[in-house]
Amino acid sequence: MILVLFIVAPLVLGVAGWVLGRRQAGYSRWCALAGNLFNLCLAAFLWLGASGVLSLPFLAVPGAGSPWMAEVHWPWVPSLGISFSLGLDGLSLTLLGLTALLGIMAVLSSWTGITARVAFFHFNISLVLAGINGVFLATDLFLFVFFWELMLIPMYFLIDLWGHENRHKAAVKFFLFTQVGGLLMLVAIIALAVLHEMATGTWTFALQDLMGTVVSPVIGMLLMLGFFAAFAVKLPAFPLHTWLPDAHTEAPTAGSVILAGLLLKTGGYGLIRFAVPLFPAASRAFAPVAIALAAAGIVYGGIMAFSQKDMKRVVAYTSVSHLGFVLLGIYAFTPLALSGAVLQMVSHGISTGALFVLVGALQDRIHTRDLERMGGLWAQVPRMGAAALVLCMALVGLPGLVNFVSEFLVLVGTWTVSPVATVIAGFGLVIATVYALRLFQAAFHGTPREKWTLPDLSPRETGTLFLAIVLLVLLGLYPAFILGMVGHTVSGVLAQLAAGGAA
Amino acid sequence: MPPQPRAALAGRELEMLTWTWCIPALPLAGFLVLAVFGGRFPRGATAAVGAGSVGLSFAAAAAASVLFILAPPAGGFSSYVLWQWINAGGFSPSLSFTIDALSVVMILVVTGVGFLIHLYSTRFMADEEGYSRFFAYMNLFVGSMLILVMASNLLLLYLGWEGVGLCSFLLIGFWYKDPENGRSARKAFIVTRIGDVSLAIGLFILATTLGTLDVKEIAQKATASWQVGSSLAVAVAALLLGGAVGKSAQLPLQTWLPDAMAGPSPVSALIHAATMVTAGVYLIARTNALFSLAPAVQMAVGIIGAAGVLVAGLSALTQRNIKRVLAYSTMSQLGYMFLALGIGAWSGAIFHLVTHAFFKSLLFLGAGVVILAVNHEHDIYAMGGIARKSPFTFWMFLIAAFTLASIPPTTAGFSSKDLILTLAWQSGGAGRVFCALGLAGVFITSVYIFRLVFIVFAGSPRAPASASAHGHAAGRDGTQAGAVMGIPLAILAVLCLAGGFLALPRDLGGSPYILRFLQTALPAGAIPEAPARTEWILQLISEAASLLGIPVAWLVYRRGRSSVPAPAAGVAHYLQNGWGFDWLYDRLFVRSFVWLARINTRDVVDRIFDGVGGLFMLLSRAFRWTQNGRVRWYAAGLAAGAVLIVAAVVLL
Amino acid sequence: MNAQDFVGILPLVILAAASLLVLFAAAFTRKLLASFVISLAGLAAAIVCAGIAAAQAPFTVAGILSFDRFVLFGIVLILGGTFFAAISSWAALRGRSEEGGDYFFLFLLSALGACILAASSAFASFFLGLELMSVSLYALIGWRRESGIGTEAAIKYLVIAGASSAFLLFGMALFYAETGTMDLARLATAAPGQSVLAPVGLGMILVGIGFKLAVVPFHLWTPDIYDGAPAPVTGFIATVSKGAMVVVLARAFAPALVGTGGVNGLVRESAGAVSAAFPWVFAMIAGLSMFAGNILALRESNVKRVLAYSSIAHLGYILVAFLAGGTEALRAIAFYLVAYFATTLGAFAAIAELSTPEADAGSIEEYRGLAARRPWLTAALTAMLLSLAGLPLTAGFVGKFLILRAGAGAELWILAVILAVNGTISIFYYLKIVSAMFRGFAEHGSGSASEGAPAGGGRTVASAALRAPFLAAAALAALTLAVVALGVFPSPLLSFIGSLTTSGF
Amino acid sequence: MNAAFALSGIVAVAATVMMITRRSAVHALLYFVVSLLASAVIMFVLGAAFVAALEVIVYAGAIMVLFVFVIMLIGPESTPIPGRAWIGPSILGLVLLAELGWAIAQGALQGQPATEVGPKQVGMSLFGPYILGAEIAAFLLLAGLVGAFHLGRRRK
Amino acid sequence: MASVPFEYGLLLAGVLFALGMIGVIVRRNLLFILLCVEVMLNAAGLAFVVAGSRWGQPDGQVMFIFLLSMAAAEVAVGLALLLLHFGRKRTLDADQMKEGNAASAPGSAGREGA
Repeated sequence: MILVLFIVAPLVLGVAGWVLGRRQAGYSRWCALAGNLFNLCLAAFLWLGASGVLSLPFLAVPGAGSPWMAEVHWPWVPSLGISFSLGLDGLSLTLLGLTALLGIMAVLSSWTGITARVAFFHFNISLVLAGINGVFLATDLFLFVFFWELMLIPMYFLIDLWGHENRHKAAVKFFLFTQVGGLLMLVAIIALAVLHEMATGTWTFALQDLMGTVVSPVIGMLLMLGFFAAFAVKLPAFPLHTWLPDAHTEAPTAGSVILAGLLLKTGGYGLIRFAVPLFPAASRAFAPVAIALAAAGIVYGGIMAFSQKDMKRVVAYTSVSHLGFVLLGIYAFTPLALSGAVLQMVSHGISTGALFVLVGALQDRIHTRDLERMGGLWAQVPRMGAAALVLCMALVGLPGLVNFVSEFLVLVGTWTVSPVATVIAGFGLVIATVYALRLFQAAFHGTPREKWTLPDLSPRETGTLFLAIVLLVLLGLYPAFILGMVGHTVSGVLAQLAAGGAA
Repeated sequence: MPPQPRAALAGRELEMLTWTWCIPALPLAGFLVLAVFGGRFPRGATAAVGAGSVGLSFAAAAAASVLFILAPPAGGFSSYVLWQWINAGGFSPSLSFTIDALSVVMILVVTGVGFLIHLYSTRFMADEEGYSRFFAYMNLFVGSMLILVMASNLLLLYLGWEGVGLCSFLLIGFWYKDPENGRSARKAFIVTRIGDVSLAIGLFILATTLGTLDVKEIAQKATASWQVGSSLAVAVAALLLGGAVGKSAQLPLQTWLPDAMAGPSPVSALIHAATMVTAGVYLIARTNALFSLAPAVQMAVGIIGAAGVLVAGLSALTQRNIKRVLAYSTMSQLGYMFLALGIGAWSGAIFHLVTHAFFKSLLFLGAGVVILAVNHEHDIYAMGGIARKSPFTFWMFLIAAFTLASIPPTTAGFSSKDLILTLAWQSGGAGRVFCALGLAGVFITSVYIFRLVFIVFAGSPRAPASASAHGHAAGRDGTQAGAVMGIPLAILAVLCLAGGFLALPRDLGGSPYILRFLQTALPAGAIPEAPARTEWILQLISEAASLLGIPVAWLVYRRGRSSVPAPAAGVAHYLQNGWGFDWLYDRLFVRSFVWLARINTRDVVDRIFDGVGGLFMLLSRAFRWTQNGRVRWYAAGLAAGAVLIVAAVVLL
Repeated sequence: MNAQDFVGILPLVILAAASLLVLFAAAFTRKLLASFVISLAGLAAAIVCAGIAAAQAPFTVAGILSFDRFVLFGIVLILGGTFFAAISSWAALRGRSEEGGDYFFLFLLSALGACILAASSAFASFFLGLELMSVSLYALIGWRRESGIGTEAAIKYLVIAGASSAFLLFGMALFYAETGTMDLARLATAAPGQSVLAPVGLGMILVGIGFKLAVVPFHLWTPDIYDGAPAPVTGFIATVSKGAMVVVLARAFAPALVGTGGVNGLVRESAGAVSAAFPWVFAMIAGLSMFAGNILALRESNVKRVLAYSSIAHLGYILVAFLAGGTEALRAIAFYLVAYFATTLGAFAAIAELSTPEADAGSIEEYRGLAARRPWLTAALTAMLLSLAGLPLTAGFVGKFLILRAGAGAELWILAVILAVNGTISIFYYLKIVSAMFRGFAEHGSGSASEGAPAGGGRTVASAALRAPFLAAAALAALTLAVVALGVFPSPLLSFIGSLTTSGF
Repeated sequence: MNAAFALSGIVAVAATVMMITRRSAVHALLYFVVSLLASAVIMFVLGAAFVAALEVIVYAGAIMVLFVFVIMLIGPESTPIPGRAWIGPSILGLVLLAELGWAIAQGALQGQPATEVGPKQVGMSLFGPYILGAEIAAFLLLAGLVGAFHLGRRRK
Repeated sequence: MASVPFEYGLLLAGVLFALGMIGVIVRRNLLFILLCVEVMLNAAGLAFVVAGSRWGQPDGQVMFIFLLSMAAAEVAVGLALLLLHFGRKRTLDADQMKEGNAASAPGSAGREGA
């Protein structure tokens, strides 16, 4: 029951903000902010319960019997076996917290930047966040697809309406890429349900029920690929990444934050929650390919990031590179790597989200993202420079920041599976250093190429970035905070995998 | 590392040393303070925080070491866990510090020399902008370095390892306005990063095969489970060595160090002479167990060291930039340390590390004064006659030079280098070759350092050094180093003179205190058992070599740079450019990578997808003609459809 | 014809009566309102009576009409569609009220024809219903006498319709000559099979059916006619005429065409089909229609033509379910029809709102920046387009889901994947329109017409000035709500459809 | 095989061919009338006297007269049609014809006497089982009428 | 009456039908096109009669009558449209009827969208 609030709160407040905002734009900002704050508190509350600090009667102990700490089951379309089912476990809780956090960052980052149709803007923000929360909670495959596609529309509007120069093309590209995958996944889901119906005679789209479905290797592989297509596009995995630079670059700051911080995570989440557990055997068979793609993506993204002039494009390609670690970690099928992948989702969400906030703040000031027109900005905006420095170090994967922990775990976990991929990925770390240093120095070091006069970070921006940086450091020194929370999910997935592999 | 097994008896010294976390914490705290409020502090406050934090840290370190020496803990070390760092899938490294002989020595060096250099910097940097930024970085460095040397597991060590790398990057690029500095900084970070990745991969193997990264456990488990020369051991050792050569600027990853001189002199003194570059040596000494298991790799260490001694020494001969001379000198001295490690003289290497920290930082600090005195001129051929202008600096520099050339009465360099040579000789086999090369290195060393001394201090001023322009930084009259800068020099000079007594050769009536002390942490075999005769013979040879170097250097100085014969000039030029490693790497890696990036600026994969989209558009256009608005054509479509359907029916 | 029969066909009777009443009324009053009200009332009454008649379904009337719950459902759908199309006709008739009588008369007759077609159980009624629908449409398409496009569209439609009905009739004749029966119920059984004459006849009947459904290769006329006809009439053609044909196809022809039984990957085994060829033919038609419709629409810049192409694709989607067969498929078709009706009618209602009595808002230029001028209308049209694109929160999503489910249930994997791919292609041109409507929406001064004022000139601005009459606005709102509601809570409708027992496949 | 059938069949085909190839609308119309009359004869031969009569009266009579009116109103002369324009369509038509012919030829060509179906029977069934159809046909004609009326309106 | 294999009747109808179809596709004059449509319809009617006579049922003729009425209605509307069209365009050339496409396609520029 309480889970529904995660979805309802942003919706209600989003609508409220839209209505109120038509009179006085400021209201919509506050409403959007309130929605996220509420979710953050809710997540924190549940977190305390899950970690045993509070004893919440409605939170079950995960692992025992049901993998869920809390569930919701409402009939939706019974005739089709579709139900409105939500389930909460450590993984979803972590990502819900992340969503709320980045939601706050997104709203704050566009506090002054967005001046036209403010109400509608924040309505879309709230809507997309609600959709993302739904994705992180849904345990009914139809419901999942429902939310999955629901995220697209407001995000499309965010890019298409408030984006930059080539927003229209980028928006359509983003939509089409995601849609291809989404529809293939829909076909796969339906096929799975049909096979399940043929086997058992009952229509159902519930994850737990479908997990048992026995399918022939070939069919299993095809269906798994259907799922993988959707998630690989979202992640994005190497050959399917090309929508991302455009979308990230053209989206407004808040849009980029949500895209990089959250939407990409839905891909990784989907792989962990659905693709692998539903098709263990096929996933095992497919793992080498996925690992190869991941390694390729890490290096390719790095090289591309180095070659870009547009600051946002650089960051976008770094996402390609870093999400490669997630893919790598997931398909290594070792507890270390999988934990690392989850942690990487969080760390990348925070660091890249913050980086986009920073780039956005910079663009608001000098109205360009062209690195070749910047340089020597440190003298004028030391605070911004310091923040950029820390975030670039996060890109590098500097120990002390959580990014290091996640990448290290992924690589350690992968070593036993594929030393080659590990070494290639390790080489990716060197490339990361190259592009991160270039990004930082090109903007803040050297001599100014143009006469910029720009104010340093405002308190609001400083607060936003400071929050992110503090989190990066704290989690970097005590990642157990998250690793402990997702432990059950990780072991559950691997157990499912082992069982499936045996079957 | 989990202290459970020894928990029972370890209670007391745990009680005693659990506060040592504040040794790294103090500088880090200083960093935080400066990073957050530094901008608003007056310079005095900044200096107080910057230098003070390190001073306190030094005090703490001293106290800790005193306690440690008075009441050595059981097993020669005491570790304690701050908190569990990572816990995933049975892999659970913790944030834990170890105090043992090795780390005691290291923290004393780091905090002690570090404090002196901070003190020096308060004046040296006085008229630089970004004063607080400088001290923030410096504090962060000291903190990271301390974490590095105190870490009880390799993951935490890696944290410090990367941290010092970052600080090195930041401080080399401290004067960020000059893109050249930025380039040097980037180069330093990236090149070392290559080594770091190799180190990281080594850690992966250790973590996956031994299931732990705790140094002590690794030592136990590795020796227990791997036999000598086993492929795993070799692989791990080689990978660790990769990390070490990166940090310590040894072949083949040495190219970054000369460029790193772009940073302020105190930085060069602290990071690129005394502490960070020795981290590689420390790492190998720390993980000596693994290297003992991989003799081949250990031999490689020695070879790299010996080669480094000569390669760097020869390059140092031909440099014109005062700091680059010292940089190459550092590389060659580090070569000695590697050489020592290569023959298993762990303690010897550490001893030379200590003495080197003394004299090399003194050299750099002295060079700093000189550079201020000649108005930020680095070209030695533009200097000269400094001795007359600032005798104090001259004497300090001279002492350091003698120490470097291991000439009495200075003891530090003499005893440590002599120790290494002796051990190399007595280890026999390749050791004798190393010893010979080392002796050659001694000669080269004294040549280049005295060449430097002559060119810089002797003769008459070549460039009009407007001393008054920076007077207040270099002291009232511009000829004497100001007190604040002078005191550290003096202290270091004293250390140079007396440092050798930590382990004076027996035949000179000394006793290897520090070696014995280190043996509680490092394997034995560092104290020469060779008959005294070989020992003093070697001493004679080396002394002869270094003394011979002085007149040679005088000749070189006399003939000046103009009248060098053409072929020699070519060689000189080649040596001056560090044996062309930079040139090679630039062609081999940098340009190819940049080229690869440039050609694909517009993602080729994206083009493919655009192609797919374009294909559909093309189809759309291609079939547009079917919609030509002609009713006859539409009717024809109707008829055709009918024909096809009927045909299908008739045929099927 | 006894009383019971009479109750059964009461809806049709009421419709006919209403049409005549409209004609008479037109003789007395020039007021548009009169005929408007009468036709709406008639349609409403007919709907109610259809509900009543459902009580005694199934039953047959005079041997040539047979009603079951599915047919009556179809009839209600047809009448409802006509109802909304009639409402949105108001804009098209503005300022030419003296012609309203003819208009609504033909409108109702066309609906009557559609009902007869849907309920037909014999060649005769099938053909007559079809023709009644078509002949009324000729004049409706060419309603704007002064518009060249309209007249040309009408002529094209007339010629092609005539030719296609010639094929239809000839096919019927052949079938009759071979089997001696003209009873749709006996299509599958009557064919003796030793001769191919009956299947050939059936094949030629397909031409007529395919023309009405506008599927490849009988689709060529669609864009011109959609473009030329007044928006409400286009909506009528897009929904009612096709819907009626789909109903009769699914109910009467399915057994003969795709038969029943197993599946062989691409198409159903033609167990019981009159000819093994038909399943393949339908598979080809479905696939080609999906691709042709979507690909042709990609570069189209006229909204009405875009909708024409998209309708081709949508009929292709429906055929996938038709090919799958079985009760699931029938339900999928039924739901999809509802969704498609609501969505398409909504879209054309919106277009009608933007149109003037003289001409419709066609070129995409006229929609540029619409959001800033008519936010609510834009919202409605956006919802419709997204539903056509099959995105969630809309009926289209559920419909597509059901069809995929039916297809997968019959293991029509290839067609299912083709459907998915086409679903993606279609997004492109729907989004093109949406993007155009929201162009400049979030830029400063976007409130004024200066932003995104159409290059097409002032007409759209004028039409923007015209405020929709309350009823049309309400209808549009209702349709939008329906589309969203069906997308979020499909359950009630699904369970209702589940209750429709049918003599179909 | 009946001579009248054969003869009128030949006439019908020939007349139709002439009709679709004429340039002058009037000629074409006349040829079409001829073909209609011929087919009327065939219907008579097949024993469908009633529809034969209707063919002559309604088709050849009423409907064709409409065309005559139009031709009188606008007297169109169509442009000559290049020979190659015929190729494609003719092939299409011939293929269709071949298919039909083959399909028809499947049956056994045994000639049984065409049973005469008189007007009475037709009337009985038209106003018996097909009564509803007759009414629909009435609406059909009405629709045509109103449609034509609307299209024929003068714009006020 | 005479005995004619009904196949011949169907064949004849088929020939007429094909001829009409050819005409529709070939002729550019709208009037001719309408006429050819009539030919096709008439052929279909003939086929109905033939079929009816084969089974000795009146249904064939009934269908013919329906067909006749439909043809009448269609011709009426068709000719009205034709007059309207001619009144505007002064030509009956079917290939000139491209306004729909012309209007929606200003060159092909309009179609290059997105």
